[in-house]
Amino acid sequence: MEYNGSAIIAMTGKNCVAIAADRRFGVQALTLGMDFQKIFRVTDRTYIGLSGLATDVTTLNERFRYKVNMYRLNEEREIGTKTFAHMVSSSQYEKRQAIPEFPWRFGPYFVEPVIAGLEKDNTPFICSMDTIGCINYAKDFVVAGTATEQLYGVCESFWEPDLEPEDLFETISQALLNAMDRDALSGWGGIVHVITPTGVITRTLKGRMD
Amino acid sequence: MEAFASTAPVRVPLEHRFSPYTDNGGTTLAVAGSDFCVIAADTRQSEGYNINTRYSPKLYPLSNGSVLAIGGMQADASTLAKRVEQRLEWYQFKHDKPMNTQAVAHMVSTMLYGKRFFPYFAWVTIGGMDENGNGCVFSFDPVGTIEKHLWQCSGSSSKLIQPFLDSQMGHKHELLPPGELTAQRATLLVKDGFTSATERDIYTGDFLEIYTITRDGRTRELIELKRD
Amino acid sequence: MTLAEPLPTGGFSFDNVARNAMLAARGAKPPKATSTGTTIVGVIFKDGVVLGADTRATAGPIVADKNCEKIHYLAPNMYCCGAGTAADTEFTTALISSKLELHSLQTGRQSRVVTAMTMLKQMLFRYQGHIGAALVLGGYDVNGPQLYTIAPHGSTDKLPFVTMGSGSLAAMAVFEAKWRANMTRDEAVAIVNDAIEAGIFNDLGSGSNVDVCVITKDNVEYLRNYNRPNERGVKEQSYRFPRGTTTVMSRKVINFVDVIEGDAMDVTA
Amino acid sequence: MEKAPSLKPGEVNLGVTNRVTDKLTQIHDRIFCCRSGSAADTQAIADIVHYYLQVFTVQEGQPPTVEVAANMFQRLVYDNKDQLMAGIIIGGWDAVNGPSVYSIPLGGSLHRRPFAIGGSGSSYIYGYCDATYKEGMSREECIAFTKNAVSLAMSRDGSSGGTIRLAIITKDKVERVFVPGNELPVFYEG
Amino acid sequence: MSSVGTGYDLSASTYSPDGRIFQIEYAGKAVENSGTCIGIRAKDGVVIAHEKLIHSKLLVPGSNRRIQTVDQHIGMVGAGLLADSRHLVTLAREEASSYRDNYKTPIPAKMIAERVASYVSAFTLYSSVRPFGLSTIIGVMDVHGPALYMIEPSGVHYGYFGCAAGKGKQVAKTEIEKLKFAELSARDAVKAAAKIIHMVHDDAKDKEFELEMSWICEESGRKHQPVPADILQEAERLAKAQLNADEMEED
Amino acid sequence: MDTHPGNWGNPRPHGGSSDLDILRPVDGLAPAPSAAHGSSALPVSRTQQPIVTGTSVLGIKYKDGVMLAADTLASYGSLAQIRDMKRLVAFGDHTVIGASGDMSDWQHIQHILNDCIIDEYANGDGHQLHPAHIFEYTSRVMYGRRSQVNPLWNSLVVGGFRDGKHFLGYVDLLGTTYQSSTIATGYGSYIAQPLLRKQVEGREDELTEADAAKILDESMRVLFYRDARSLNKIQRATINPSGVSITEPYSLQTEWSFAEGIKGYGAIYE
Repeated sequence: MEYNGSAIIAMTGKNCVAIAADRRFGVQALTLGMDFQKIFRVTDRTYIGLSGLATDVTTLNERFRYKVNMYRLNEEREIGTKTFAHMVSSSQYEKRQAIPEFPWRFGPYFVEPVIAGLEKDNTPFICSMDTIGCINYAKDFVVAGTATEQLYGVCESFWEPDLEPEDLFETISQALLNAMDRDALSGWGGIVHVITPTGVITRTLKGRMD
Repeated sequence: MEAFASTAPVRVPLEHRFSPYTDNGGTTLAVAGSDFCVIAADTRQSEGYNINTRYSPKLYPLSNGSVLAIGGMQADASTLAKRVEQRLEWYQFKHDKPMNTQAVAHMVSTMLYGKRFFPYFAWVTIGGMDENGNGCVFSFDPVGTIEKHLWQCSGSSSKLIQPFLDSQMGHKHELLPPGELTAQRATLLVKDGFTSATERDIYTGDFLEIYTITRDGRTRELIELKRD
Repeated sequence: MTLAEPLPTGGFSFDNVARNAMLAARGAKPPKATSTGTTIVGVIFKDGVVLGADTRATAGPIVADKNCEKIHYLAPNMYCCGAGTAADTEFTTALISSKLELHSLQTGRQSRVVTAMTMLKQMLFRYQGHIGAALVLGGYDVNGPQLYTIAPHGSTDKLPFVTMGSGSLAAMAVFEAKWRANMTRDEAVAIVNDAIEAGIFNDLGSGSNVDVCVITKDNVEYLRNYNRPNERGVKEQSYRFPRGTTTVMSRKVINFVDVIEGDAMDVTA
Repeated sequence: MEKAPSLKPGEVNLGVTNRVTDKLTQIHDRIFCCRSGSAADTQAIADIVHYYLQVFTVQEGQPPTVEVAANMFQRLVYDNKDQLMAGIIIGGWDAVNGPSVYSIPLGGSLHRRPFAIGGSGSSYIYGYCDATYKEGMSREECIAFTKNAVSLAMSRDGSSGGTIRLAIITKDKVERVFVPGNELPVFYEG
Repeated sequence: MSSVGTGYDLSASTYSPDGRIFQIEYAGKAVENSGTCIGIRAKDGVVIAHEKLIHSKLLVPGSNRRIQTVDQHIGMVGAGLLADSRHLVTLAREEASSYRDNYKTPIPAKMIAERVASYVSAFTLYSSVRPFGLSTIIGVMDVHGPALYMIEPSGVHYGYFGCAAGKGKQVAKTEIEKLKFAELSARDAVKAAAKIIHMVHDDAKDKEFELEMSWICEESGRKHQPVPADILQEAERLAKAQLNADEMEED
Repeated sequence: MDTHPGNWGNPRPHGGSSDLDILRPVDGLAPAPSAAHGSSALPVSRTQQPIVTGTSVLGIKYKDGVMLAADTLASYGSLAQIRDMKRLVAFGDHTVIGASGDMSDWQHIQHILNDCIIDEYANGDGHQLHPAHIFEYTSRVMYGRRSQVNPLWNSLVVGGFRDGKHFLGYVDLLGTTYQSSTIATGYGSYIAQPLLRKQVEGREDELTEADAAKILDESMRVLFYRDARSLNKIQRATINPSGVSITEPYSLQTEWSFAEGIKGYGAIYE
């Protein structure tokens, strides 16, 4: 987890959700990139943030895209946010451990996913998972990455119910920026997606570059 | 990676049946304003998943008017606090005036470094008024590195509260100009910082003890936090 | 090179094992899984079984979930509290639940609690404790109320009152001090509540609310958040930021296009 | 190694088994000890206490009490517990307390007991001793108790065996009893 | 004094031609100037009493106690130089404590007396030191029961049923000799001691005095402690009454 | 390292490493034994482990004083070796200390404290150490020894009452101290502490001596049920305005009847 570093949050608002991430790509203390994508579009109304080992982030994104596409082809409909979350969870737990003959050989992806989206009826849905797919449903916010503790601290104070999309953007952005500053392994700007029933607003944030 | 391994210190094989250290959890926090200082800590003392007691103060009001806040290992903390108080007493006897806060801070730094090879496991913060009547806060790592701060949080919830203070006291990442930080607002932020940390950090809780230091003296406040 | 590798059919996969072993050897720390420090309990009373759980999930010293559900559905007449590695309790109970459903469909009868217990213990034993699930299983079947604990290694106990998790000792103390045979429903719920509260207030791994589940003949009362002794206090002030506080570098808007559904495809023969 | 039930009433009765060597150590006229653990350690300690008691007797002009001897052992074992493997039983008669038995288990705590057993075989005979011991046993009962206990331990403990040595310590004299390996009390051996 | 001016009295390490060590004898004089100390060994305890002369009215009553505790079961009083007495008590405490450390039992009477005595004696052997100007009375309760010892400046020490030192030594000894030790209880001994101290005190010649008295007996829980105020007052009252009566008789 | 009293006498579960990163370099910098002890790098083993141990001690405050309870067992591993160990001992007329952990160290502590009390007694000014003084002294002894990395392997509960003031404090092998209206050491901190807190917290000024005795008896009974290193022979110490009293060892009524109905561990039916 500490190998690459990341900070990801998802928050609910009034009929909207937001998901935000930092943009750093680094190997331990060395920063290699400032525009690394950690949040991926799953469907119009569902986004997934992947924090953790960068190679797994990329791999899993592809895997989920594949699975979501297969779902669309098989079912002739878009996958729902909650359904997608369960799909991610099962994919993660699948790697929980190896075969019973060698049960001590653990093989998870080193990734903690965060999922945010709107359900069919526009109710906000967010959740996070540990590396082996235990879903944490929350009504307020979920966080992941190396800045987890910092994010918990600020979100716990900043978040309040029924924020409008514009207010939600300010809250999630301030939470992300202030948390990142106290985590050496994440930062270098941020990206925020606010998902509303009518569309998605994506903004990039100015952050400290040190 | 390989380079890391080879530069690692060569360890003498010590038998590790007894470690003289433990972590008793908890969080301390201090804020320096222009004419005040707020210093706070929760009062939970824990060991593993056990709560030893719900009220074991981590704030040590000193005879010179400052307050010492120490988290980490309680035994080291209380020992250090007693030694500091003793030194203050000697100073008072010798010079017939209380030691000022900066001097206390530098003395604490020396005392911590004095045990560099068997450090106190203590996260120390000192809050008080400086010679000009401004609030000042110093914090230390266990081996005596000294830093002067405007706000500082250490202990088990430090990572949770510090960015919150950065935002609300430092107004980081805000385009709009910040207002003046008053003692009232600082106290209020301290309370919210702690109630939020109590939600998410299992080692912080039970009571919040706050000392507010101004030119007029020191007041104490005790607030209930969640006990789970 | 395969363009699209087929999806796995189920069960555990060990693709990453060699890769992770390499990473571990190079000094990468294995990630922390969410665990439920947890106090879970069960008690048999005159007419059934009462299960109880706290609702805190932790990742190290941090509370990952303040109000998680630890009493899992197994079958209409059976519920199961889980402590230990959260994902394991979740997936193990889900797996056994689906097996029980199939079993019940095949036999045409309501499943018995021993059946669930045997399935669980055999699965956990097969994994030699590496599936970190410590369970309290309670239910009502043809043999009346049933209560078991199943430890991660697959051992089971059958007792009138049981506790599990990091708060088990605190909860057990309450049972040892107050338990009586043949309690009424309300007495049983009260003692379960007290036991869970003992865990919540004395064990740092347990916290937040009390969930209770009362299972009697032909009835289940799932009392989610039966007791909420740890409500968050009101914040001193709101931290809503004025709009425009944050510096934005770029902004992009994707507006959803409303797709008007056409006429349904004619699928008549 | 060895075990040594020692009894209190009227006399003290110490027993030890070994193929041939004598692990029942006389520390003073009416004070004996049984040693378990490292032979080197316990012999060194016994020698030191023996010496101390000689000096003590000269200084005080009277024989030491068993208590004093036990306290000397205790201090040596406790102060050097990191270096030692020593479990010691002290028994004897003195004018102040009459017959008394003390036990010093591994950590170096000191306990006055009505009877004490120690050594590797002792865990096999706690049951026997608890069931059989009575307060105020006669001399003959006492000897039988000790002998039986030691014999039972020997028959179950692979590390004990050989012969039994007893010392019967009274106000007037110390009697040593030797029970050869072929004359041990016999119990169920199936 | 025949020794004065002979030159044989300048050092404790020098004998006079007739085999005396004058320094020790001078030390004895220091003792004789002191308020009287007595010790009585009763059948169930030991009582120590001291006639504490009040040399100034400015002194706080009850201060400058001469009877001191060495260990819980040992009391000690020295007739002679108070500073020497304090020094010796410190030594005795160390001895008692070290005995406890070694044997985990309270030091027996004989041993504490012997050790203190040998220390005192060492101060008679060297030219560089001065012998203790002190006769020390030690009262003890040990496993063998009550015991009473007195150590003189020379280091000699004996066990006693009753002993006295200081100004009124002779009179006190004569009085103590009249007691029947085999029947005497600690409470009786308190009364006797009070009477003796009052008797030896010379109202005409001496200043005021305070009666200091302690005991170690069954009643005090085998601990050395001051005789409780009520018992002491009663004893003093009786002593005074009796002495008055005796005087009347004589008149 | 797990020095928690709850795990004394148990096999070490796993060698979990400490999270105290800042303190790590110390190990590397510990004096190398090479020069003094030849080239063999033998482990430094100045520190022992508890051998003959006592289990939990409980203490509570009540209206008129403080009450402590402990059983009389000293265990050698799982062997119930000494069954009449005095683990509650009075120091002076106002203080009782209850000890869990290593019994040889406990005897040592008693000796040290008695020395201290005799010193104080010998001053002869009638002053006796207050419970708080004895507590402070004890905690300095414990902290001093931990600082030599040679701890006295105990958890102690100091209970006292003097001049109308209650005192109940805890100190352990690391020198960790706290005061509270309920204290439980060892296994008792898991089992008994929840019961004590529930019944005592906030009611310190209402509970009578009889209530206190009942609460402690009940907790000791539960401890006897669930602590494998406990014994149903307990003592209670009461410290109130009239001084210290420690009961003779006594046994509690226990309840086992429901066990008769328990059959098997699962699927086996008769």
